[in-house]
Amino acid sequence: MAELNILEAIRLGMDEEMERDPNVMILGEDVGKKGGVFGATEGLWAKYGDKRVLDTPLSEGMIAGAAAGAALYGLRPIAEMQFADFVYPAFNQIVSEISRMRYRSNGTFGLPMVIRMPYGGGVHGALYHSQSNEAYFTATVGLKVVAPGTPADAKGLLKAAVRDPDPVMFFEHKKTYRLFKAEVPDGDTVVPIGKADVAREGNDLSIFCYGYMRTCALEAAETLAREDGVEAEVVDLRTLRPLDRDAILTSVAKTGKALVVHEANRFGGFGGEIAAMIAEEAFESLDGPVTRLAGPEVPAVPYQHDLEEWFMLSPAKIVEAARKLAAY
Amino acid sequence: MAELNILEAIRLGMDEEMERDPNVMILGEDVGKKGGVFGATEGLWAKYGDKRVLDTPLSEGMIAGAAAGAALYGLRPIAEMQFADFVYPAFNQIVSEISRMRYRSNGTFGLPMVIRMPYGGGVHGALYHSQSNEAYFTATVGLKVVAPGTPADAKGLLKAAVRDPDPVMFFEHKKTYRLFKAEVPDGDTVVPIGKADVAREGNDLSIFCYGYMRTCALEAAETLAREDGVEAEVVDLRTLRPLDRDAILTSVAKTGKALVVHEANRFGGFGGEIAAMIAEEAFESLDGPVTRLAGPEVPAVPYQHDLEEWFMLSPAKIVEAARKLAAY
Amino acid sequence: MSNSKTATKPRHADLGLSDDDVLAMYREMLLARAVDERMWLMQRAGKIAFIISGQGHEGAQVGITWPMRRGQDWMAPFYRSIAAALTFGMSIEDIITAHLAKGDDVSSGGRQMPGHYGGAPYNIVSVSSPVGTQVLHAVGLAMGAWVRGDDSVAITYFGEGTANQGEVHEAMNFAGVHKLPVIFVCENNGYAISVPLAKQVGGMSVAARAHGYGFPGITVDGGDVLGCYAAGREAHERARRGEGPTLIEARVVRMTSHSSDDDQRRYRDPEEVAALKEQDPLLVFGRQLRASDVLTDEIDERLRSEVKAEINDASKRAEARPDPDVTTAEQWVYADSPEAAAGSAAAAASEQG
Amino acid sequence: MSNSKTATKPRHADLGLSDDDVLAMYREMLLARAVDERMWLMQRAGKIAFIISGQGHEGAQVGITWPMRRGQDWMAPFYRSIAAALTFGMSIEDIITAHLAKGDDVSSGGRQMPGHYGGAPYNIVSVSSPVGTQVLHAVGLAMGAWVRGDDSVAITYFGEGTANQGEVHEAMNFAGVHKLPVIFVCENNGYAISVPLAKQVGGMSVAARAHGYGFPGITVDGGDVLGCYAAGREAHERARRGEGPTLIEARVVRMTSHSSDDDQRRYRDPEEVAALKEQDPLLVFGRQLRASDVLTDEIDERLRSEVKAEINDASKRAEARPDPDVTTAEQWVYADSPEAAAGSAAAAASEQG
Ligand SMILES: Cc1ncc(C[n+]2csc(CCOP(=O)(O)OP(=O)(O)O)c2C)c(N)n1
Ligand SMILES: Cc1ncc(C[n+]2csc(CCOP(=O)(O)OP(=O)(O)O)c2C)c(N)n1
Ligand SMILES: [Mg+2]
Ligand SMILES: [Mg+2]
Repeated sequence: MAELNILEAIRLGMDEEMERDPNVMILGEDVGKKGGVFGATEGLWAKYGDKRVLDTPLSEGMIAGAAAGAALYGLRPIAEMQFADFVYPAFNQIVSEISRMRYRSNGTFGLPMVIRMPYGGGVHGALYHSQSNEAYFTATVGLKVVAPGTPADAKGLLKAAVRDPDPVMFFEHKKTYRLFKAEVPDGDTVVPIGKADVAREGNDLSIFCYGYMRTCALEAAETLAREDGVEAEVVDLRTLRPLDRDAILTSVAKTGKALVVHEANRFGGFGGEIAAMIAEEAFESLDGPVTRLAGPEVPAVPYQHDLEEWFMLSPAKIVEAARKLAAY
Repeated sequence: MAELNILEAIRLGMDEEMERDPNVMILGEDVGKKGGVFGATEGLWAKYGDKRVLDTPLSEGMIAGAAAGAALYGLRPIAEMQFADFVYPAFNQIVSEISRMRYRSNGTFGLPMVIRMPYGGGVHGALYHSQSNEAYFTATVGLKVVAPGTPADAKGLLKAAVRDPDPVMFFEHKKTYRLFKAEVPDGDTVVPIGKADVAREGNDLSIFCYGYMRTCALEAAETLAREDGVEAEVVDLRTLRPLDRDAILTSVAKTGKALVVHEANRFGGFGGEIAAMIAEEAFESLDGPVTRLAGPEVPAVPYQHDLEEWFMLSPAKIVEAARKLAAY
Repeated sequence: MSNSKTATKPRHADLGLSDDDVLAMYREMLLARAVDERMWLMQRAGKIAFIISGQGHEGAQVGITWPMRRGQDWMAPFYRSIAAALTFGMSIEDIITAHLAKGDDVSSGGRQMPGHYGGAPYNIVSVSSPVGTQVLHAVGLAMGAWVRGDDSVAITYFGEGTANQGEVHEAMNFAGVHKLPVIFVCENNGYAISVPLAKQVGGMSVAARAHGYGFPGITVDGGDVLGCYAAGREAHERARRGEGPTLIEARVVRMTSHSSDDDQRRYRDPEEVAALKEQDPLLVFGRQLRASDVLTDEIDERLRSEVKAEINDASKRAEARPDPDVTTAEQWVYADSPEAAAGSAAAAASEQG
Repeated sequence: MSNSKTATKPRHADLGLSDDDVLAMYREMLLARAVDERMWLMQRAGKIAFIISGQGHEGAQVGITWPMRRGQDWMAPFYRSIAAALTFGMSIEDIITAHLAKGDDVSSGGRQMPGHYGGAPYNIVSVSSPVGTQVLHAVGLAMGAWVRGDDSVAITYFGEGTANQGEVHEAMNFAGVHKLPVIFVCENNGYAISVPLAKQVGGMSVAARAHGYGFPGITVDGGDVLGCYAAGREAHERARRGEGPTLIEARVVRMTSHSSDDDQRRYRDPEEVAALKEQDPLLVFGRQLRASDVLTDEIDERLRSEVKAEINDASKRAEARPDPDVTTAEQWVYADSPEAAAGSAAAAASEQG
């Protein structure tokens, strides 16, 4: 077991997959000599060379579309979007082509590829370096979407994504990259796509979260236990599509109360799907309204410090929402 | 009062707005001499000329981005995407720029512009001429999203959209274009953005819908009344963003049961937002689970006749879902 | 190229093509045209809901595609590429089956519209509707060959309107940077549905853009099949020599309306439409082959009746195929069954590569 | 253009520029550089979280922008455009305020990162982060003038990496089709963060692409301020004459790391970095002006101290401004208050138009 932060875990995951399979390659902006703007690919260019760690021109459409073509050819590309905020030039390739190549060809063409994207706020990135835009991809049939919250999950899910026969959107919350270190199983440990993780057990209410929110929710849960005697169950979804419905419904059946937390704004956000699913399938076991806690209804995170703080969710805000629901 | 179909109503609305305001212009592919692939702009090129009814090159990014620039200059562009399925090359302009120009400039730059898009299936259009992709836009703060279901609403909302100081995504269900004629108030009748329409009153359950689903829901409601004695209230949302929460909650308070219907696939679809909102805010008045009826979980509508029929919602499918909910 | 002087030896001989070769090319064009016409018949008969046609494009497609190696090279076509697909080995029956949307159709199992063929067994990428997306796939396929060090060339086809999509620019730039083994074929028929070249292409030449990406762009007359062949062969050799991409702009004619949903009389002059017949590449190439004594009425007759017979057989077999089974409509959203991995081009290619 | 022979008359006189004009241009460059350096000081002092710098680009920006008409033309800049924005009339205080993210900052009220200035009062479109989007806005502004028949020119600036975004292609093609009054300025500094020109631009020349859209593309040396001015003036006149767009590629140097988050020593040779000093456009232009006896040590001193004083004042005033009021954070998602309509550029422009 090694102690790694999430950034190191992702790098190690890619390194091991590239060693394992010569078809795995990385492409993106500044992923080569510079090692990526966050350092995720540091050292890999020196180790695997110009072609397998490929600095592309500044064209996200090209990155996604060429990765798709390479996947058709038999490679297993890992494409990096420098920031999730800059994925939109690639949206046509991802939605029109990558998500449905298999369906439209009746299963004869598959696209095993990964698109890695740093997302999320709290790093003074403002409107265009802070977005949590997972809802565009969770709404897209044919994609898989993961958002790990721990180093072990980051590495294990990265490996699963690279080996998956279908395209995987891999969301990395940039605030968590160096937030903490934790034990990561050595070697070939794969975390299956589609399985949630009960990060903390509790009987009073369920908190559903992913990415950076896992850390905030766990901290909030400790406060709730300490100050309110409320035992919150924290369920880290890890995979957003396909969603682990069983894990969610099992937890709600136990607690009767569901709090769905995400950093993105609420209206039209992914939380709506989780909340609606719970409301429909767990109707009889609900002791309180399925509650969503999400970012405010503005286009993205504003820059100035106080404004950013106003936008961001936090353990304190989760505690507040959980108290209201627990008291219901 | 004139009897018009939805296509004629939209055309008349554009014509009247162009007569009223010389700043209103139309741009898109084949909107000129050909009058659009569905004929929505027929006659307008001859009447307003090459510049105000502008045939663009085959570049949706350009259509949206140039419209935004023209709006900055002081024009009021109506941009046509030939099919909603082909809006993705413009997604970067719409999400990164058009939706947030006002917010990021602290209100000093506004983008009064409309993006018209034929959407929806049932016309043998297959995967790429049938999409209901409204969820990508309802999830985008800064946009307004409308989806009329009647000729009068189509004309009145088109006028409201053209006059709105902010960008409006205007969804036109292509199957409804010539589906029926109905009375349209003459002259300058504007239908306000943000207000739902109770298309049919009822006390037993509420059906929330928009676009083509209004027609299907009303037909279903008649069957339910006739065959089951169930009186369904049909609420045509008309505007998806901003959503008319009051109208929705008022109806649910009355009926205690909510059925949300849309053609797009369920997971991550817009119905999740509506259902989650109801489940959270009307928790105490619910006599049954908020239920979603939506398209199947495939990337888009398949082509072959039986497959398309399998995909599409219908009055019969709505009746079936409503019966289950009513019996709850 | 179209005006290169005629030698005493027939021009095709100069190009290293035998009489049989050029007759085979002519036959391929006849075949593509006949299949296309059959589709229209079926559409009028109500068997097909929608047709988008390659009539007028066949000379360019057959000529340029001729040097491609089946099973080794890759093709990312568009919706007018019937002739190219046939030349690259796709069977008549599979083309017709795709239009009839049959359940065991190799292209999409009846899920896609007519004109959206393709298939892993042929190294032909599944056609989609959003124009231009396939150009990046071709570049990605070429990148795959380049990364692996394989001798494989990717070729892609698109219209002059599509040339103005941003993705086409991104694709050509990237291919230019790394000299990838890819051939870009722009079939310029002067219209994007109703929008004429002058309102579509700044500068009026797509070929001229290649220079800006650091590789050659040439314009060929789509009626000059041998000129198209020479351009395709040179582009293919350049790609294999590691010298990078070539952009070939073929000036072709769109002999039909844009599609069965369009009526070009709304935006095209009658004279212009009438003049199209004389520019028919089949007619032009046929005359050339007669002039060089390769084609005779008798051979022409024979070829046409052979082609007709083949199409009749293929159509019968295609029509006899079963419609899609609705219970399979949810399959292949993901590789939810073992066959997927096996059947996927990815898997196939990895075995090759 | 950079090598045009020196006449007996100083070159700027040939260009119709007085000694005062060129001194004013030199002063604008000094100002832009000093503002830029001040931002770095504030960043090191912890007052600003992030800096992205225009050092090395000032000659191109001031020279090309000089002919633009404030209040009548429009500008869609990028994040290195401090010199261009100053030249177009934006105040020092507003630039600094944007970097300090103050509440009454005209650019964004503190909502955007440093380097994201702009403002309706200046006809300068609000800068965003996704590269290249502004190029389409400039084309749309030019389309607006063209539709209205106004005498207004739009100018936009972007890097050579950004030139490879699809939207830039779509913008140039459309501008070429209708000969729109727009000027495309590519500031080619040889790097897109760490990616060098050779891995970025197929063909190594952005200017060469203009030909493919049917308008002229020229390359100028960003150290040759007068050459940049001549290019900008000619482009501006072409646009006003209705002859359409011009693409100007200015070869400039990036004298700093990409931003305060980057360390260019990771990917740039020490020799290359060391050599940048000598290519500093301020140095080069200053030498030229001395050679033609326009600039003296004494004048240089005076200008530098004037500039310094202005910046000190502006900084003081900017720093004294209030931080954003958090209770306003939800304002202006939509035009939710009457001021919006009034304040919006749209409204402003309609009054003009
Ligand atoms: C992205 C996108 N936008 C619009 C369309 C609708 N459409 C289909 S074909 C076509 C014209 C294509 O013109 P061109 O590229 O010249 O090819 P041609 O049909 O003339 O062979 C258009 C606009 C589409 N399929 N995809
Ligand atoms: C669409 C998009 N992708 C990626 C980025 C991240 N990014 C910011 S600047 C930059 C490099 C830009 O290079 P260039 O266009 O040459 O301009 P320069 O910074 O060199 O002046 C990149 C990749 C971005 N801002 N937008
Ligand atoms: Mg064409
Ligand atoms: Mg650069």
